[in-house]
Amino acid sequence: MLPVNSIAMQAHEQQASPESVLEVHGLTKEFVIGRWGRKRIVRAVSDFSLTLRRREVVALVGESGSGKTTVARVIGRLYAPTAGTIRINGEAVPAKMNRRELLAFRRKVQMIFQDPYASLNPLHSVGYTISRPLRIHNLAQGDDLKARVREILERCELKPADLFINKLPHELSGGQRQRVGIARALAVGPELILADEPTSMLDVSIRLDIMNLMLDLKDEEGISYLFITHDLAGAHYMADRIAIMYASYLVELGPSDDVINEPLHPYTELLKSAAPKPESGLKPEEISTNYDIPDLTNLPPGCPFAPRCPLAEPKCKVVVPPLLEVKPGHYTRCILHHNI
Amino acid sequence: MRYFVRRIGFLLFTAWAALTINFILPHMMPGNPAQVMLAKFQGRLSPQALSALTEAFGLNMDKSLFMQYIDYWKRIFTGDFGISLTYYPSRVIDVLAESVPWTIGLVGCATIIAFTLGTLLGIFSAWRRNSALADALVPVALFFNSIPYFWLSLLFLYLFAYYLGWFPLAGGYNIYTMATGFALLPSIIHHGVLPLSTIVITALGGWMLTMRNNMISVRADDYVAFAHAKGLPDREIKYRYAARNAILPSITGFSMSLGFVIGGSLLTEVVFSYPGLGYILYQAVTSLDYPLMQAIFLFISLGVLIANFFTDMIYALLDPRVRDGGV
Amino acid sequence: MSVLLRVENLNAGYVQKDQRIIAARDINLEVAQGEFLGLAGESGCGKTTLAYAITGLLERPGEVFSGRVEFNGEDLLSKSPQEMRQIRWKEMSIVMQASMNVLNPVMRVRHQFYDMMRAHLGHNDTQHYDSRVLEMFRMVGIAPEYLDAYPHQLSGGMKQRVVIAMALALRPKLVILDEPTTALDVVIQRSILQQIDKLRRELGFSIIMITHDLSLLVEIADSIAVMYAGSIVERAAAEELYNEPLHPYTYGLMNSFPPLVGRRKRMHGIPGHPPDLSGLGPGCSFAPRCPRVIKGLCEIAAPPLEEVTPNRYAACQLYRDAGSRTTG
Amino acid sequence: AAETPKRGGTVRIAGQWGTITNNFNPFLASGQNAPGTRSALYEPLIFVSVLTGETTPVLAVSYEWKDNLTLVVETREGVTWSDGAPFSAHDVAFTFNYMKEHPALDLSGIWANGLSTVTALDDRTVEFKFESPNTPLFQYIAHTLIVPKHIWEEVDDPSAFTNSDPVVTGPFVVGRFTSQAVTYQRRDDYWVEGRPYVDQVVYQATRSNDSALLLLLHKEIDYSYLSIPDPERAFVARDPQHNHYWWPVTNSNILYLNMSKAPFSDTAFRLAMAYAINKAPLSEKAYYGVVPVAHPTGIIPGQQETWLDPSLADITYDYNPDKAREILAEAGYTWDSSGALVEPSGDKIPALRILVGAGWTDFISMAQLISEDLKAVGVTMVIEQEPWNSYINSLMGGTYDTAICWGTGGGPTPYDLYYRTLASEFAGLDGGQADSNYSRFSSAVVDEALATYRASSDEQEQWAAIAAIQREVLTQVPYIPLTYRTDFNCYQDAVLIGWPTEDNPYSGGNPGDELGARFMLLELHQR
Amino acid sequence: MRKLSFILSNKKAVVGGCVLLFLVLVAIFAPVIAPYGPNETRFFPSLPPSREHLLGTTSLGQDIFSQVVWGTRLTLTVGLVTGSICAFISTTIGLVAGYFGGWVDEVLSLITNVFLVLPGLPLMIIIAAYITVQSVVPIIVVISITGWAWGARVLRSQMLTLKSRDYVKAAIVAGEPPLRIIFVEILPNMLGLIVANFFGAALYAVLSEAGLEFLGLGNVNAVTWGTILYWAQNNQAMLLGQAQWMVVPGLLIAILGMSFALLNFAVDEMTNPRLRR
Ligand SMILES: Nc1ncnc2c1ncn2[C@@H]1O[C@H](COP(=O)(O)OP(=O)(O)OP(=O)(O)O)[C@@H](O)[C@H]1O
Ligand SMILES: Nc1ncnc2c1ncn2[C@@H]1O[C@H](COP(=O)(O)OP(=O)(O)OP(=O)(O)O)[C@@H](O)[C@H]1O
Ligand SMILES: [Mg+2]
Ligand SMILES: [Mg+2]
Repeated sequence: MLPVNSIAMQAHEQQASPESVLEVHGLTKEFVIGRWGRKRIVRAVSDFSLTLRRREVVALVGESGSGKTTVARVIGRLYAPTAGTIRINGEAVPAKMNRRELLAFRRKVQMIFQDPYASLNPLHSVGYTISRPLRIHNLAQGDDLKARVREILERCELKPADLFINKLPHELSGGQRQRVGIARALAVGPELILADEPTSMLDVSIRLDIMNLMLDLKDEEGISYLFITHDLAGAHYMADRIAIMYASYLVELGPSDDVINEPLHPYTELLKSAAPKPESGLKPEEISTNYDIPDLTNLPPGCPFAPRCPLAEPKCKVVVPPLLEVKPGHYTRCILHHNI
Repeated sequence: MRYFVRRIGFLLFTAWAALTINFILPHMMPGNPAQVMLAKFQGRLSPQALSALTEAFGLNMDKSLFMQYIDYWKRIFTGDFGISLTYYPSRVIDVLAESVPWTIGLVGCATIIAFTLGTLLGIFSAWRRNSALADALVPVALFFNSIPYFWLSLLFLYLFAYYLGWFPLAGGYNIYTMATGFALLPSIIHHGVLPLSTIVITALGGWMLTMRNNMISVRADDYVAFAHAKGLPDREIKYRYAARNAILPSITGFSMSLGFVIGGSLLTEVVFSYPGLGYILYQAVTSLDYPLMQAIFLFISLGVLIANFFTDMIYALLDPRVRDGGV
Repeated sequence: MSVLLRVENLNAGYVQKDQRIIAARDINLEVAQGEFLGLAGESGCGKTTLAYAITGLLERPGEVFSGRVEFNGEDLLSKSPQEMRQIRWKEMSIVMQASMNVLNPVMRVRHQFYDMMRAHLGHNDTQHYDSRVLEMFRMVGIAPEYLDAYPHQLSGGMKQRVVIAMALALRPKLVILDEPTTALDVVIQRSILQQIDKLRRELGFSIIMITHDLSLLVEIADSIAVMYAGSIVERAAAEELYNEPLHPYTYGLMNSFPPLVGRRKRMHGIPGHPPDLSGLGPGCSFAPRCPRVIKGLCEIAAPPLEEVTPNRYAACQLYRDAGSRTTG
Repeated sequence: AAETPKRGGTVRIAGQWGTITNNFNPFLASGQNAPGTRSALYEPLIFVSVLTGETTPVLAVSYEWKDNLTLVVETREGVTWSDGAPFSAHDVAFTFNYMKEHPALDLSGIWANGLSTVTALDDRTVEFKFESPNTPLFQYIAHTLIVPKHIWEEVDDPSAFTNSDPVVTGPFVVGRFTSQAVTYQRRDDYWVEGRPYVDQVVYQATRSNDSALLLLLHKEIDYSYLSIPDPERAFVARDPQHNHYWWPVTNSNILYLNMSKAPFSDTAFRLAMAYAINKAPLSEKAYYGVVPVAHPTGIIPGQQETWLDPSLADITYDYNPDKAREILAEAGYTWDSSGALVEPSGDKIPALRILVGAGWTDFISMAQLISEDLKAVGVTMVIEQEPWNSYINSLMGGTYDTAICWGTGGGPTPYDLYYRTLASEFAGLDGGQADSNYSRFSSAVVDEALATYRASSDEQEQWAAIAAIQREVLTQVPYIPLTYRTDFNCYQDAVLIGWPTEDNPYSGGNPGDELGARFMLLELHQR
Repeated sequence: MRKLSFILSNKKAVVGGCVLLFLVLVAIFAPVIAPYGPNETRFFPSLPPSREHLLGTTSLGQDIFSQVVWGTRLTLTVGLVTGSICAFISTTIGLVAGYFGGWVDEVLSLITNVFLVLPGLPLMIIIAAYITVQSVVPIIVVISITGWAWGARVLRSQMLTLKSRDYVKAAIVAGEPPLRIIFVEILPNMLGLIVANFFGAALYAVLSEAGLEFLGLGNVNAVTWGTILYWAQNNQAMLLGQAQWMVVPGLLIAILGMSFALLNFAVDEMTNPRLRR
């Protein structure tokens, strides 16, 4: 097995899939918190690299605060990256964009937000919300605009569209709101949608509806998703590949079934054992209960998971291991697996 | 500790800004104090006195504004604010020393009483929400809060002091008594009741409403519901849990409002001929008494700032989150 | 096992502008000593309302309209607030939904414990308190030094544990956990539940745990009640419910959780969305979403919760014999 | 009346002093030292009444102009300072020379106006020698408060000296001081036999006129120098038996016209204005009729008998808007279609401002009435209120159009008024500050008459000079006197009697802490 | 429609609104309502209330009722204009500081805090003393200078909350330009607060104006309730049995202030769901 570092990996992947929609490489994002004199740096994302193919869904799973949202927001250009490059359709996204470039970028990359109650402006009607992107990007005018809005709403199962077009968010149920959120993202015909926990605030019975809608759109419109969730089962349901994050690092990446069935990283293992899975027997396995939330302003040297890892060895605490391909298409950031 | 340092930083900056404004403002005023003084005598002084006054006031030296600014700072640091022109040749410090204690006493007591009473009423009206009495308190408080200070003072003066004769008409204590020190206290209280009560009445409502709103918000907070669930007695929840948290925003408001209260009390003082800063400021302004004006404004600003600083410290004492630099 | 809590025909809800919103409707429930009962249902179906009605915490505009709550052989609803206050926490405690925020932010954890103990133990022996608190801390796995911390100095999981420690400190007979873990990470969530369950076995109290995560309940609860739109629609032992859900809603709910392991296959949740409690019709409230709705029947009459097979209850026309259907 | 007055009691006086400073330095302007300094403590040589022109010797027994350049004053015998030291002419000479040494003390400008030396010829005689004749300066010399040489010669910086333990010749010494009230105790060894009658005087500081009035109404004080808009109703009517006021006229309220500006530079315009203003309502509305309409010359009633030139008696400027229009029309003014006045040059006269002090209710009332009156001749007036400092600044700087203000000078003869308000030396003619001639009026006739008056101590000569000025005032109209201006003595005699009144104006109408008030303190006694 | 019924269901808003509306109408129709001009001095001075002079006459012979009616105009103008100016400054500063953050925020917040701490009335007195007074404009300026800071602080923190809302993020992702985000997405959601702030500032303005006029530092010539009070006080209205001259304008100030305060409070209640019952 070849030990490749992340740069090599990216080169490798790029060759393997010329159809990549998104290539992220070495992405790092730091926040400065505090004011005057007591500034600290939070490294929310460290050396994150990932390639997304057309019509592919990659799920990003990790514990709270591990940096998932930040990844999506940096890619979606809500935050400027501290380091690293992002390519869309093979073209590098410049660090500074003028309005035209930015609009072009936004046409390709859209987002769906976690909280359907907060992501719609309470004062704007559904019709307004959907029509804005169309107008901004000059995709439709006048009657055409109305027709397009209707079409998009119906596409998202908000039927009859005329009923919904004038509604305000507070008149909609949670599931309907999230559909409006999806419709808004869909309006400009994007190639990539960054979905940040789009189902976690929804009622259980409705979650599947939304996931199914997203899957349908993927197939029909040729959209790729970066699907962020903390629900491993949901990730398994949605995604072709799963990426696991821990304390700002991508620690495992591989095809869904591989990651679920044969997890490589001890953290993935832990996640799996903690997730409810009645289908594999009603008595859950015991998990270790000692844990500490990693402090992103002050990570210990070495593998960030080492303090919690049952398998940790002294060498784990020396350097952060690289993300290496251990099996075909299955990467992990764990030294224990890097040794042959 | 960090919090402390930051507050100090803010204190210093604000003090600098206040002091600089304080320096600049009088210099933008037209006229010359000697002229003003002369004119005040309405012909009883000879016009030649102008040069005597100019000399006496030390106005005849030409200095650049910047140099004056530097001097001004020197004076602040040495605590020497120079000589007052209206009370020439008294030192500004002495003039202030006579009046400042009165204002501090009046405003301090009034604010503390208004704050305590208002806060208690606020707690009551929030806790007993939907009862007729508690709800009726709201419009009443709003009304009192909208009354002009000085107008209420006048009404009280005429009603309680002049027509009913329950309280003295003017001054801070009985000038004919030979008592000094603590023996003077009853007289001071007797003279203070009216000015104090007008300030209390007009300020009370604000505190009550703030506290009421905070209290209502806090009541819906989970820890209050949890305290109920824990089976704590109602009183304990009301004070130790709800009020304890609800008072925090009031405290911020408290420090911010001191400026208002002092401002308002100036008018009250004038109406009751109370020996505080109010009239002195008015007089200093109208007679272009720069040194006095500057010192008063400086004093009020610093007073407010320091009070601010202390309330901030109290806030930090009461709210551990602030102390740890969160929020 | 003896019955600890018995809820009979309980109706509770909220009064809004002279209109009653019944958020818990005709609830019948029994919890045995030492039992772990799971209460599952979607957001807004009345789970919290029910829990509050049982513990006497429902405040204006909330109200218990009718019914009976019998705890340890005593009728709770006829008790004065004073008496309820004594029973609450000492006999039954509740970990509230937003337990991340239930600690008073300006008070040290220690004093929050003291307050609670002083209110119930009637003395002020802090030494005695301390030994009890430290014991609880040990049980939930928190280092004793956190006793003097302020809530904001604790992580979310730790706060949750502190609250649980508080709920158990007076050795109550019943602990109600209202979605104790929703805001938490799966790993933390699991470890907390694990600990609670261990304590239950050690101390022998009963648990009612409220959640919308049916798959989690199935794994840890003894028995499960499923609520929909204010009513309990099904009640059974956890295993039976998992293996053979009776009510179409339960069935749909089971199918809304994709399995973690095994093959990926397209699943379908429950189409439509839960009804608004203020505008419920006379019929079965699940009827509009039900794939097995009996036209002309389900919309007209709401079926009561009935024993279908021994110890299995369901409220569904499908499981009623023809006779009772027409009379119902 | 033959009864001997009762002894004992307290005179209680209140005034708007704000805070009383612990300062009994008599060289300072009043208000800067504690009230009472100028009446209860220190004494002048001679008191000259503005109302009557009469002189009353105090520390002097007599005075004499040797020629118009030498004044000899004989001082009183048997006067002792409150520390027991005897008073002598040397104290007097010291006081004046001390002022020469410290120009900041010379508030009446004695040394700047012709005085050259002051010497004590012996223990009882002081000689004042002048470089240039200036007899009107007598008033200022007479009113200079005399300080003890043996105390003050040690004082290096007298203007900063607070003199907190004053050694005085006056009837009282300082008893108790606080910033709110100062009490003076009667001196047993005072040089006037049997006086004062009262044991003490208390000066109480208030912070508004209102407070003083209320105190007076409650009889908590006996006297206040108090300007009340309607003294009859607000004060006397509350207790007609005891509440009294004596408001003697000492000055005039004058409408100054800024003659350095058009249209006021035009005599016809000024003349027309004088006719266009109806003065009777000013007195009625601004002063409730308490203060009468002023004489067009500005000379106050007490001096009219002596000084008015009968040949000018027919120039009265009685209200006559038609006459005003006539004068204007004659001078070439026209009116446009809207009735607004247009200058002979064809320019419309813009809205003219009347400057008053902000919040001076009497002036504002007058200004409002004047602006109503002037509408009738097509002139729009707007009232401009400025606070004290900028009001004075505008007056002196000549940036105003018209302004209501008092006569800037006052004294026992009209000379003082005319000198201050009309002498070109105070008109700021070089474009600078007009110290007191706010109209910026300049007339060779006036200047010459003033000089004549100054150089003379002959009454005939002086009368002729004043008459010449009167003629100029009446024909040139450099200002328009509106109403008189009074002093405001208010008192209640429930406890104390012996107050100065219209019939017995012994105090010269002075406020309670001015030189004349000394007589009042000596006269007052319990009922 | 919904909003309107909501407002109508709030008793405080209804009372406050009605009072304000009434006073606005009085101000607008002052020439019709007032029997005489405010500065007409042709009546007998110091008359007690009668049918011809509902509130009597001043010592200058002006009809007090007419003055009060006319005074409504300027008083309201001062209140509303100052309220608007304050609301405008607070909104601008609060929005800019909150939205752009960083050093812009640091600087603006610092200035805001300084203005909060500086004692308002003394500052006003000093400023007012050197502005030569011709109209009520200086008064408005002076009050505005000292009155905006509180609102700016509140609005800034509101901005911070709203800025982090997902719908703002969504608007950015949709490609909305910043100004449109501030004004179309965020501002309307703050409207309640801005309105409350406006009423709060208006109350402050009315009271401050009265205070300054009372000291004679305003334009005593303009007819406002504050100047009527001033004149009443200066003419010893209370002593001369003319209490109505003093009481009525003061009461009206309090009532106008209360209508502002009620509206402020009501809007607060409406925008803060927790304060609703
Ligand atoms: N704007 C910001 N400023 C400062 N720190 C931030 C900011 N956004 C995120 N962080 C920090 O970065 C870390 C990662 O946050 P992020 O929101 O990306 O995590 P997440 O994986 O999405 O968590 P969750 O599951 O709770 O949504 C956290 O420690 C967070 O406190
Ligand atoms: N104070 C209230 N006034 C009126 N209706 C209320 C009130 N509180 C709750 N409700 C309504 O009662 C119903 C039940 O609420 P409840 O909180 O019991 O639901 P829940 O099952 O606990 O939901 P969740 O899973 O979101 O916690 C909901 O429809 C809610 O809208
Ligand atoms: Mg996130
Ligand atoms: Mg709930």
